[in-house]
Amino acid sequence: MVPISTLHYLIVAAALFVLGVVGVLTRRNLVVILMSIELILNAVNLNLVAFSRMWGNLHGQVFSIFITADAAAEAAAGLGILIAFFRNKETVNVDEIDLLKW
Amino acid sequence: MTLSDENAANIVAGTTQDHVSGNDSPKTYLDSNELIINMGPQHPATHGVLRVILKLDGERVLGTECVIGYLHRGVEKIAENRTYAMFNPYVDRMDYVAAVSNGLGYCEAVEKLLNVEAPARAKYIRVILAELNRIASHQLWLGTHALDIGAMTPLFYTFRDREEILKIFEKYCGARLTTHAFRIGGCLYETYAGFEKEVKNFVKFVTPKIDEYEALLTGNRIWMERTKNVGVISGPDCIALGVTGPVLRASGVQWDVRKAQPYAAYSEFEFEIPVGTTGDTYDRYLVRMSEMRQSLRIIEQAVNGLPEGPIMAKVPKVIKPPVGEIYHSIESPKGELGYFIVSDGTTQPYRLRVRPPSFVNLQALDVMVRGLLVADVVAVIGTIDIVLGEVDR
Amino acid sequence: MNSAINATNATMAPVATPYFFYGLATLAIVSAFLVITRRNVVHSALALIVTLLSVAGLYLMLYAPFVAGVQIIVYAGGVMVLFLFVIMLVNIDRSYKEKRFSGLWPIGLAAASALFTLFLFAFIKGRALFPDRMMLLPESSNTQQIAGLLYGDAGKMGQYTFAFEIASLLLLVAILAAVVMTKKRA
Amino acid sequence: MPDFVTSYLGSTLTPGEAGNQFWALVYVFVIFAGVSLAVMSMNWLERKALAHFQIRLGPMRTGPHGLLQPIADAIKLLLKEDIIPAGADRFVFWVAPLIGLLAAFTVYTVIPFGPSQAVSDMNIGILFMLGVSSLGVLGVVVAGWASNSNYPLIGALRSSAQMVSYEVAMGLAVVSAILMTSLNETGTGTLSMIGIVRAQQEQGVWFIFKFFPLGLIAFIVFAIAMVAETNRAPFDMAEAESELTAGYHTEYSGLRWSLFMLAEYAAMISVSSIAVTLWLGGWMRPFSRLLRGSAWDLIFSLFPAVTFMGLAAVAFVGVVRMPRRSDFKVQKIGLAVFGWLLGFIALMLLIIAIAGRSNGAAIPSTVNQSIGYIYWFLLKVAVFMYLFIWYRATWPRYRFDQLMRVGWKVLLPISLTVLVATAIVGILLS
Repeated sequence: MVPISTLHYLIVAAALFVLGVVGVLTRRNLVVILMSIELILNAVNLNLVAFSRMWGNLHGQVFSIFITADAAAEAAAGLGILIAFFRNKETVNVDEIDLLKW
Repeated sequence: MTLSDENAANIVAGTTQDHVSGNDSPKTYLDSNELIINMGPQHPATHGVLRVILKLDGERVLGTECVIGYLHRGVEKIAENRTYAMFNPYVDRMDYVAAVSNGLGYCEAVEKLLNVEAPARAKYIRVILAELNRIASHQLWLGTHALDIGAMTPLFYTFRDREEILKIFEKYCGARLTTHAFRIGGCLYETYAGFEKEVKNFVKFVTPKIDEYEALLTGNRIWMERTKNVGVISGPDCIALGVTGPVLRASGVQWDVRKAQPYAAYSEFEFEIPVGTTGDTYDRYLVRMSEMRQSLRIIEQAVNGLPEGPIMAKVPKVIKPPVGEIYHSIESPKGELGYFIVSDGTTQPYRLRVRPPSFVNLQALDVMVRGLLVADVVAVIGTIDIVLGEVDR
Repeated sequence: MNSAINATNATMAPVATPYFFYGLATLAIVSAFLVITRRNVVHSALALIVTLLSVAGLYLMLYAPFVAGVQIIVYAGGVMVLFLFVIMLVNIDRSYKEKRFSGLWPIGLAAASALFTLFLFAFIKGRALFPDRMMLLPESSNTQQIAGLLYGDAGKMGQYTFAFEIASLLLLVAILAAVVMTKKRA
Repeated sequence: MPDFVTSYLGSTLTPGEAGNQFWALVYVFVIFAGVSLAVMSMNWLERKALAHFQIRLGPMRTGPHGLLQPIADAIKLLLKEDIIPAGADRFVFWVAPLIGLLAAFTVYTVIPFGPSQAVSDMNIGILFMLGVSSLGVLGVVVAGWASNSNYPLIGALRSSAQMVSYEVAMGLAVVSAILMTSLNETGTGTLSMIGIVRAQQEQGVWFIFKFFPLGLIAFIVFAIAMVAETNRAPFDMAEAESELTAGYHTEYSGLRWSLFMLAEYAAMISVSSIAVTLWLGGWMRPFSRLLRGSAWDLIFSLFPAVTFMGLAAVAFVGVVRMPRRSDFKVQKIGLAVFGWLLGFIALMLLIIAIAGRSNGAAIPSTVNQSIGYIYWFLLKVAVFMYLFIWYRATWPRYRFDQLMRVGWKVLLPISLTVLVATAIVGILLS
């Protein structure tokens, strides 16, 4: 069996990334879109950690920790928007977010 | 199910009592969906078969609607087809936790209608048993109330001590719960040998036990947090809703039928009416605790002064009260228990209406729990101290 | 559990066997697929948790135990609970009956597959950029070294200390944003 | 015997460190069986202890003094009808108890029962423990949601909010203990569970007494937060029976319900293990500095045997006090057998303790030492288990908003202050 190299991880990460992109582009439910964004961020994290392993230093891992913090912040703010939105429109459907102001 | 959820929602939405002050519906946290929850009739904390429809915003109560009648047996209607003496045992089945008080109220009401007075000794025995029953009722209330709030242990302590009271009842009249201890015109049974001693022993036994309950709860931080400022009701609100008993007294209104309109032999004893200040759950707890102590005082005085003499007044074999109507009320452990009897001169009452304290006090639930949390509903139901047998009759 | 054990003793022998990699990678991708296709949002969230945990497993295989731990604590334990909480808070019975995908889904799918092709193209063309070597990272002092980069060593400021502080500010802003937005306007 | 079996026997490493997958598996199975057994006996002990708090006897009929009650319960739960509510999400309903159970049991991988008595010593041990145990909340949330019923949903929302909030205070308390591990020459601390105990060993003080009262306060914060984290009284909002009937597992029955119970008790044991490891010196015996020397070692090594002897004596007293009636014969014999079993274990431990003292003895002294480590660790955990029962018997239940207030406005500031104070004191003293 081929030993696992960085490329393997990159392909997995690319697959996760693309799945996340598909989720963001095609789904209508805001919650799922937020979750797809988490997928994208995770794919990036995986890349960074794989690169960290490749170069033998920890900078990639540090970056992935920053991204994790960023993802947590994004989730908190995103879900806050979601709740505010749901309160006004009684829906979590992005197609119906078509007003700049209400 | 008698009501669909939609119906329930409508009912809940329209239950603002106009005569009750300060009853604005509270602001909601989030505009999340309102939740309609059926608490009961099968629920561990509704003390039987009470069904409370709660309209919730998250956990905050926006409104309540009590659905009662699951235990309705038509006691008042039954009375119209029974002779006065035959109906006597039925009243025990209303507030089965305080059967003696029910019987006392009924017998005195009929006596008033007949214009008969029970002999002094009978009155004293009645007082002793009624006060013992008040303690038993409060003990049961304390145990279940504490259990509702999450303290498991007091329940077992109170049941252990309540057992001693039930033993005295059993020895006196053969029954523990639905005693049917009194008859119209006095008592059927003379006290058994050693009755005075046993009652005195009980007083000695239970005084430290009440301290024990208090040691577990009164100073307990969690208990105080759970009960202080929970289910607050003001004195005027209580009066407007007709709430009586410890609930009324905890709101600062000094009203006790035993003092206000003395019946039986209560005018001969010294006791105080414990009164609360804030009208919250904690005050009601304290009021009931000191009521138990006052009851012990009364019992002690009554046993020491138990007069000799007959226990039954002269009552005709067939009870046929004169035409007329009478209202007589006593202070049952739950509050003012009244009997309104209309006699048409026959052996059966034309109409008998019971004013059950639990039923009236239950009305205050909505006022008390608006804006509180689900957990408080349980605490407040416990603190009103209802017995569904009496609510539904 | 097994992968954890294996990763721990990786300093002794590289037991990060391909089987584990393929297993975890398949799990991650399959559940990621489920995330974006399930109609029920709770199912999506559960699938996402599986993805996150298998990615954490991959981190362990990459000698990054601290990142894996952070992944489990922050993502699986924190963010996902938040997601589930919100899903339950906003009652979304209505979305069952609605279409799952927006009307533009073919375009989205095409764009995404183009992106994936681009990735693969880049990987194959730029093969030289990604050497096959895998450095052995000191696993047993991973946390300490990350701490050195973040906080600095022996009185010296770390390389990322400032960025780290900024990140905390970001989190603070996010908290405030969440509170402001979810609070009801009076 | 195969090499991979014998090679590990004299090792002072955990199977994980030694890379020995066979022994790792053995440890996993031993721990799984041990935790299951502990949960069953906890079931019995809780009912008995609670009963005696409440002037009752507790289970008395199933076996002598109800000793077989857990087994009877288990059989009952296994045979009960498995009900899935009509509107429930079947898959999620099925998977929810497994999530909780898996999270509760996975944590045991890193719990150090002794310096080498752990499945693995991960570099991120405590982080792993906190992370994985926090996954348990997912099971709770999802169970409440999948039941498609209002009470479980409220229970699930309550407990998710509660567990997430208390994790913060808990984590900060843990960090202040980890900070104490860095007070050595190199200035670097550790997250490894074994490393934390080693640090206490090197510094010669349990962290509960370190920087008095800072360690103690952090410990108390943790001890409160862990009760909330495991959803036990007085913080048992999620399953508050008087309000929400049974909270998130209202709709569960039979085997699935018992999995929730198993997870709850396993989680109780695991959080107690964290507390013991972080603040109470893990496997170390008390006064390991103060009372040293071979004489003290001998005395302390006799403790396990003495404990079992005491238990055996209690059993025999029970035998003597049984009514002298023929229908109690089976119970009497059963209890006597149980007593003899305990006595036999005590004898074995005694033999090991005495015979294992010299290095050349038939039983290697490492066995004796290992028994000591495991004994002290489990004894400390048992104290916490008793506390859990005691709390339940004594206190009423907090209300949800009060619970959140305690978590955010009391415990969190305290633990933050302790953390900062620990850091300052640590810098000043080093």
